Amino acid sequence: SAGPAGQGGKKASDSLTVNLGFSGNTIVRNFNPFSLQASQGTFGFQYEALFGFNILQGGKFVPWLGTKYTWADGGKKITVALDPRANWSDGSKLTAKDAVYALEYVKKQDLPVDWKFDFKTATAPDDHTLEITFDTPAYAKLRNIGGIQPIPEKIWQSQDGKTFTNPQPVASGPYVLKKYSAQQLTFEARDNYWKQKVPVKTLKAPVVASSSEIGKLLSGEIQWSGGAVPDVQKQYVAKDPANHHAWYPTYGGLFMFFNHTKAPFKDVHVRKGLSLAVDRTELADVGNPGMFHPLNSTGLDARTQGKWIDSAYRSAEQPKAQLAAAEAEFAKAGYTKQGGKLVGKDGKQLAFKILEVSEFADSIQRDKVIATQLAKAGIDVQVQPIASAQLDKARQDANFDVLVGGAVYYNTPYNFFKDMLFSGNKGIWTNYGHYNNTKADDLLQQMEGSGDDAAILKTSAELQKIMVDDVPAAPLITIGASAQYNSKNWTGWPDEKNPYAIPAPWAGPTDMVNTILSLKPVSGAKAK
Amino acid sequence: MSHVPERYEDELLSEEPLSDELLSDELLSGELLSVEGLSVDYFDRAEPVHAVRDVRLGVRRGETLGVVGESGCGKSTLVTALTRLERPPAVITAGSALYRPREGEPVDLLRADERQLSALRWRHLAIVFQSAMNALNPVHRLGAQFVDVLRAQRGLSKKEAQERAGELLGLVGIPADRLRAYPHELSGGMRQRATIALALACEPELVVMDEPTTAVDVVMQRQILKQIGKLQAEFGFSVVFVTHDLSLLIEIADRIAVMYAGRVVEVGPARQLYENPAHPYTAALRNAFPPLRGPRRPLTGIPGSPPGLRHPPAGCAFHPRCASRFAPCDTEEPELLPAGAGEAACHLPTHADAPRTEEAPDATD
Amino acid sequence: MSVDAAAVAARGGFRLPENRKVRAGLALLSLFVLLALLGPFVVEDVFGMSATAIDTSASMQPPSSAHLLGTTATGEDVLAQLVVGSRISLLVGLTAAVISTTLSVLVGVAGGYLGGRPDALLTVVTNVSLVIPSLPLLVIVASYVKGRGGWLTVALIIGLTSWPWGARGKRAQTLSLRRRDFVLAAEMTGESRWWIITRELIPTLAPLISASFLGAVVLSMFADAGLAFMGLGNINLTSWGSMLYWAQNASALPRGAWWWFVPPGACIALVGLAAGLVNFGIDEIANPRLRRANRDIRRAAKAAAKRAHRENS
Amino acid sequence: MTAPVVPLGAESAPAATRKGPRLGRARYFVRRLAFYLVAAWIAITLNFLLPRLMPGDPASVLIAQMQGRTALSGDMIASIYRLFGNPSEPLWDQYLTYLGQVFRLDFGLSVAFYPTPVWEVISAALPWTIGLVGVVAVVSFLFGTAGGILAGGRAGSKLDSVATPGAMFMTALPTFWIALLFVLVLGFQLAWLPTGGAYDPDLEPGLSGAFLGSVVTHAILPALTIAMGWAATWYIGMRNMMITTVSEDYVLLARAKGLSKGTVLFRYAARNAMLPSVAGFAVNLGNVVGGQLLVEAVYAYPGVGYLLFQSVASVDYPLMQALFLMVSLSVLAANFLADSVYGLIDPRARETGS
Amino acid sequence: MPPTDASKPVLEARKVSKRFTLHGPGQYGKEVHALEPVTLALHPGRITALVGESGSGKSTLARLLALAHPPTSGEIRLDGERIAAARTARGKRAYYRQVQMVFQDPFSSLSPVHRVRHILGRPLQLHGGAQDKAARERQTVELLERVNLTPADQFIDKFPHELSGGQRQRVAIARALAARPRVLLGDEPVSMLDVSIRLDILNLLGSLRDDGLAILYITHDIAGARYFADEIKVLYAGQLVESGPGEELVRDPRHPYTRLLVESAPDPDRIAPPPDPDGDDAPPGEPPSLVDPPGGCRFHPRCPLAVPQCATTFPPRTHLSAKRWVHCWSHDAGVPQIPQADPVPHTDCPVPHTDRPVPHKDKDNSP
Ligand SMILES: Nc1ncnc2c1ncn2[C@@H]1O[C@H](COP(=O)(O)OP(=O)(O)OP(=O)(O)O)[C@@H](O)[C@H]1O
Ligand SMILES: Nc1ncnc2c1ncn2[C@@H]1O[C@H](COP(=O)(O)OP(=O)(O)OP(=O)(O)O)[C@@H](O)[C@H]1O
Ligand SMILES: [Mg+2]
Ligand SMILES: [Mg+2]
Repeated sequence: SAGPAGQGGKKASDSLTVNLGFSGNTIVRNFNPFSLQASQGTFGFQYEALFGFNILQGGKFVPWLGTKYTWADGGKKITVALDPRANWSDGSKLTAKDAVYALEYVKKQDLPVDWKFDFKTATAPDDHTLEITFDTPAYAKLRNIGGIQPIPEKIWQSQDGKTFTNPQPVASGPYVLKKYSAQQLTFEARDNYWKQKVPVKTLKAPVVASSSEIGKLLSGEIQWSGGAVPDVQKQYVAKDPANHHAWYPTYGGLFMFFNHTKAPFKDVHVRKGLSLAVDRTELADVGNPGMFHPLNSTGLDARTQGKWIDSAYRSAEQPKAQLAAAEAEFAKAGYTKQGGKLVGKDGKQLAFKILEVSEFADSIQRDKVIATQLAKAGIDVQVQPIASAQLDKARQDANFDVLVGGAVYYNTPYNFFKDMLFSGNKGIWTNYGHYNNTKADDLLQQMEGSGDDAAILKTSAELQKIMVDDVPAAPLITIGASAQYNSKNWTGWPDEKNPYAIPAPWAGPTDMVNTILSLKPVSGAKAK
Repeated sequence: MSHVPERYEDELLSEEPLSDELLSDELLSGELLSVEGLSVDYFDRAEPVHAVRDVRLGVRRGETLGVVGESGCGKSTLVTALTRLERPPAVITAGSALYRPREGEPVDLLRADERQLSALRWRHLAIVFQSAMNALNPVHRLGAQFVDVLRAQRGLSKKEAQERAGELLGLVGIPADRLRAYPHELSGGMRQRATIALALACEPELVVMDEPTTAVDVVMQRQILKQIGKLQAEFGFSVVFVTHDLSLLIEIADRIAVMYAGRVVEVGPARQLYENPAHPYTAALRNAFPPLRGPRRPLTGIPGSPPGLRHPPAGCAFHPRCASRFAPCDTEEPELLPAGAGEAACHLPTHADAPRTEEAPDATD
Repeated sequence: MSVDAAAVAARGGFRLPENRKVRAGLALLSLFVLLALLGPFVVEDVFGMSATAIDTSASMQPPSSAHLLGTTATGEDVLAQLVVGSRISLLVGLTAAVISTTLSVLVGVAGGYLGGRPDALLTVVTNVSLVIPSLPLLVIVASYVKGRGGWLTVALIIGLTSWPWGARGKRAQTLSLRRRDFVLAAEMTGESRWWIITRELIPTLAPLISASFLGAVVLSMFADAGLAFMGLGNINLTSWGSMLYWAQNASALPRGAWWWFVPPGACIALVGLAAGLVNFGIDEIANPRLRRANRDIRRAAKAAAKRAHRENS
Repeated sequence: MTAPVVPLGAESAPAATRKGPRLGRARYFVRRLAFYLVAAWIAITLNFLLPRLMPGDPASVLIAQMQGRTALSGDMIASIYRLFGNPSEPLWDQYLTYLGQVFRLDFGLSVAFYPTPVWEVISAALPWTIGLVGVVAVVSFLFGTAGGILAGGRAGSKLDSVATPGAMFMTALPTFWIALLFVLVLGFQLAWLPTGGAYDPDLEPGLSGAFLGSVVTHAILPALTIAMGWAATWYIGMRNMMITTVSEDYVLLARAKGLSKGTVLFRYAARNAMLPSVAGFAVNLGNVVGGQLLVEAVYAYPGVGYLLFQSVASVDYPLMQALFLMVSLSVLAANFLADSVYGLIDPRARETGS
Repeated sequence: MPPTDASKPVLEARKVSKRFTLHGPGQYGKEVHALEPVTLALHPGRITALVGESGSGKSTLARLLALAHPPTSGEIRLDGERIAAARTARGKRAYYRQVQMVFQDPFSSLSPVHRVRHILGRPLQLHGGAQDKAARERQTVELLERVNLTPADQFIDKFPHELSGGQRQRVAIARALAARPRVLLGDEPVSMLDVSIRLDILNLLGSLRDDGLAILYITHDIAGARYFADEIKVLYAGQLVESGPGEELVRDPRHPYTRLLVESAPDPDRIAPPPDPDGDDAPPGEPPSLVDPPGGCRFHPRCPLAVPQCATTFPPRTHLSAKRWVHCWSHDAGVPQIPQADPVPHTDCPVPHTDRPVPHKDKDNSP
């Protein structure tokens, strides 16, 4: 059934259809929050986290199961107060014990959860207090702590966290699974949800093939989506500006990562030259014109992360390619332009490959644009798509030339810089280039122990200088959390004026649930 | 099914009745089938093949008429046109073939419509093809191929048809239990005899046989011919027997028509044709068969080869190969005129300035 | 369908067949070959267009005088891509077809001619390769080697997986030729086996080999386009298949950008049509019953039939 | 001395060969069976060798990939090595353990649909493919063949002169491109038919009319796409065979017998002309299982072909391997069936010794 | 060329037999007993005709002689020397320099893709030592003239399909002659040709015989064999049953099968219908299956003279005269092997084939 009728006829305003972006064309019934293959809809709608930060508002604390946290012992102890209203979908109370249980469970079974962290002890002095202690200051782990997803012991004690598929979860979120089919998940709002009344009674999450996403958005068949709709302004928003919205708030930046273990990328002049040869404005306009913009040279986004940028770099941007400057840098590295080709001392043209995940056609497209831009500087760049697993391996083994990838922002710049520069992160998220700089390591160490913004800003300024002078990775453009939504039946979506959450249906649990809980039915819609 | 390829058929459905004078005239001759001016062309390219040209022929009741000629001279085209089984690019461009059944009205086969034809088919007019392997449907049992025609044409029940089929096979010396066999399970000779039995299924008045024995051995051929003769004596049907083996025809046929390049060049009683051929081609053909008995003597074939029929030679088509050709042969087409007990299309007997040799040089004996 | 090789060969050695379908097909194919050979120069050097020049200000534009076939999502000129892409597509098609035809001729003709044990072995190899489904094999192998090597790899994979049908057909043809006395006659002339295979059998099979070669070109182009469409080709190259891939990934379909994916598909289809025409033509040469007289002749026949009808009445 | 009279019946069958044919047939059958077993073994072995011969060490890629997603137990790692090659073990040992695993149909867990076992993933997709492509195969065969019979039986007729060039054109088009055009025109521009999935996900799968209706409407476009090409192929083959057959002597004889047009066309001509098509059809059924890879992918139809597409996209080697094996074995089975059944339609193939 | 000694055979088959193994469904592994041990000698300047019905093994014998199949048993001798199955290309060439074959179907025996020049040029190059182009050209023209394809330059550049059947067969003969062989094996060389052309070709072969060639002439047509050959051998279901000078054999067939053959042949001079071999209308049966052939004399199931012995033992050779023999028990029943007097004077070959006086013979030895 094509068309808006798919929303369910007269009870239209009770339900909402969301494209959660299931990978593959079938939904695997796996709601194990400890499995990275867990089906979409496991987090947020069902399992909830302790708290979050709204990076759109400079990392503002977003309370959830946890209402507030306090550090003690110079960052070696944290106490989280839990919301006394919190309960499980079977009606029983959610207590601090459940959070402790989740921590221990993950530790004991060594489950690959992204919020996993090292701690000394985790205790529940009372039902609504969680205490975690550490050997070293753990300010930087706040995000992981906020990510803890409590689980009810009575269900999980008998399960193997690695293999349990948890077909009918008992969780604390606003929805319970009403119906599973390989083509669609149907969630029903809990009437005993602890936090508030849930406005959207029925939440449908069908499988939407990417080729039909735009069609279904336009027909209103899906009202909330987070796919990569090309040229979304023209293709979606412009078709019905009153109701169709697309907002891609910045949550990170796109970088060109160089392999620091390999010539010629060891040479800072080569890195700088490459960075100078990229036309970021053009890059930002590939695919989705108007949605992204060039990054600040520090790697941070001046608009959303502005308060963390050192005043010296506030306006350090390089939107257009500066081929002459690039040529000068390359010359310092011994490359000269000969007949349109950038030729090294060995007489060979500077040539390399950009590895890219083969499934990501739009990324490949973007890389190809970079390749074309670099070709203007006389460099022969080929884009080579490989399987994501192979890419992981190539990164780990430093077996590549150049990669293009994203790095994300958190509540403070600490995580961002640590991800990018910490030598201990070689090859993994996101020090892909195996960057190794003791000074950066020291600075990061220093920052990890600091609890206040001023101290963080000071250290961060020095890290920013490293970014600008040493170009460990070349900052390109912002990346945004793509979200399309329809305000015909539901309003109250986050937007630039009210950025209370990242609206992408694939964003973090607090963002996603915050969005759905903030929606209000449009009064006229019912009559339709 | 129709004398024009099916694709042209729609335009030709209107039928006009036969003219009376033609009827009465022909009725007198007592012929079962009278063919007049029959021409057939193959329209496969811009220049059609004139496979049969202006053929006149009569088949008498109960006789065996042999049709002989070299390969490609139009024998098969003639008989398929007569039986209205010509295949697509073939078009009957002129002529009539008046068929006079023992009972009922005479019919011009060449203008009969589908309904008239299917009334005649197999009950009056049956045919035997050269290769029995190809003439029997390979995926049906032998019996089924008798039964369908017996049911369609004689209205027999299935059981009756089976019985009748058994009897028919018996006529040609095949046990009735072979009805359940598939064609490929029979030997070549048996298949050929089976198709003859099949032709007799509805006791037709005319059986056309297009080289029915070329695919079998002499021994088997002899046996089949004998059986045909016997059945003919018993049922009294007429046979048109097509072959290129003149020596065989002389033995079995009552009269023989010799074809060359799409035309009948001589017709006459078999013996006369053998002993006293009127046309040089007939004579040459006869001499091309080494005799089985008698003294051995040098024989020659006919020099050259038969002409293509897209552009047959002007005048007498045989003239380029004829040893006794003279002035008019390459320009005037001779007509089929009485010669002895038969007819011949040759200028020799009719032209005053023909070279008066005793006989054509090759035709010595 | 069995086509009698000698019957085809007998129609006059290597001369261009008179069959209209064959001629039309060959003409169309030559046109594409010409396009692939010269097109890129003309487009790039004469008209100064580029298949890769990005112009984000002119993305997804419908055909206009500036871009005769419109632009892609990154503002590349579709016409330029189409012309430049023809080279890779044909190259892959031709190379793969050369590989598979060579293999199939070698295996099929050698097996059919030599008979006995070599034939039994080759037949088993062929039949086994035949029953192992080639498309999934192709896809899987391509996915293993994805991104490694350029068009040659793709051509190689396609060529190596697509020979068995051809080999089977050629073996059957050779067997039927083998029964013809001219092969025996050649042996009795004292020719070597190699000579007989290369100078007697293969030339006799030549019309069929070339028809099956054209078929292989088309199938390889289909396969190449399919692989590229699945993202298993080399994405740095512009080919008709990769154009379809990009178009599909940029949602050209729902965005109604027909100018992006209709032309490459139509080109593939035209090449397919050309090869189809040649094949049907060859069928008709081998089996004249399939041939349909042209309209003039049909009319003449109709007129003659009518005349005969009237005259008699 | 009286000469032994040859009874007529002696012609009917060489009595001494009664035992012979059956034995010969059995041997023939055994040979065919042996061939298919060999082919199956080769397919299985190929499946074993492919990942081991391919560059990029799939096993370690797979392990890396799995480790990124879940904690791998030792068992699972061992199983991956068994299926995809463990460089530290001798090939022969690997082969034996691999064979063992194949015979237990144990292909491990799918990566893309972790932690679902591969066979479960495949069996979810199988019914869709068999349903869609199977029905299309049968329907297009029937239509194509019937059209071919009619057109070939009356070469030059209106049907022939319109349908034949059309069919020739159809066979020249790449199927997935037709799929794209259909999606564009019928799916997006006219919005007549759904263009993705197998049914409306809002509906409860079951035997309800609404659900079945939705299954049908979702199947129309993919079915049409596949059917057009296939029907055209059958049509051309059948037409050409028909034209050839119609001028066979036995068809001419059937006409001479004065049988009705229908009898001549169907009982005599078509029945014989169909033999190659029928043989081809059975072989073609094997391809049903492979699905129409790209067509299913364009329509996101959840069948085996799309599954293969997805497994390729997400580098799900276990799934790929199992799919390849399954498709290979079904093609083999279909071929074997075709070989064995062919005798039913062509009496010449069930030769009794002659 | 080795000296031609008319009395010594050039090519001999000694007790050669052939069985084919079948492979199709339903007959897998069975054998066709195509040829039982057969002995046959070809003499220079002499035409030997081999007559028999279809499937009797005539072609098989010719192909054995041409080394196209290895014999199941027995041997082939060329000039008295045993030919070990010539496997090597050199061995084959040496053999085919002496022995050449002309095939039944001129449409299939000429390669459709080569011109006459090539078809004749190759054997000239391989066997005739005509290495340079000019010599080849000259010899090709000579060959064409020898087979009466004149003017030669009209034919030399034609493709086979541009020639008529008779012309093609002449080219085929010319090709066989190119190697200057001493033996010509003709497997029904004229049966596919129109009657009007047949005689020309046969006369051409006859003139080659006069040049000293040994010719094997395989045919169905006993009248043609009588006309053309010096001696006739009759093959039935793989067994040679009778042999003798053509004229005599036709006039006075001694084997019941030969008689059947002669009586079945069309003969316009026959006054009365041929006597029915069975006396009644029963058909005289059909050739036996060679997969499962009858024991003894294979003709016995159809033979009007059959005795029980016939079904068990193949009769030995009974020499009726120096040139005539027959395998039939009816001639072996204790009667002297050779009749006291042979009224037919046997001139040795080459026999002038014109107007040879053949004394009429009324004596009938048949029982
Ligand atoms: N379908 C056709 N298209 C064009 N010409 C044809 C066709 N069929 C036959 N002919 C030509 O028509 C002429 C007569 O053919 P037909 O088959 O009647 O000869 P025939 O005397 O029966 O020969 P044969 O003894 O070989 O059977 C021949 O020259 C032949 O080439
Ligand atoms: N290659 C073969 N494989 C199996 N059987 C064969 C083969 N060649 C010949 N035969 C069989 O051997 C027997 C004799 O065949 P052959 O060709 O020698 O007969 P022929 O006398 O030449 O017959 P015809 O007159 O039909 O040419 C036949 O039964 C034939 O089927
Ligand atoms: Mg004929
Ligand atoms: Mg033979």
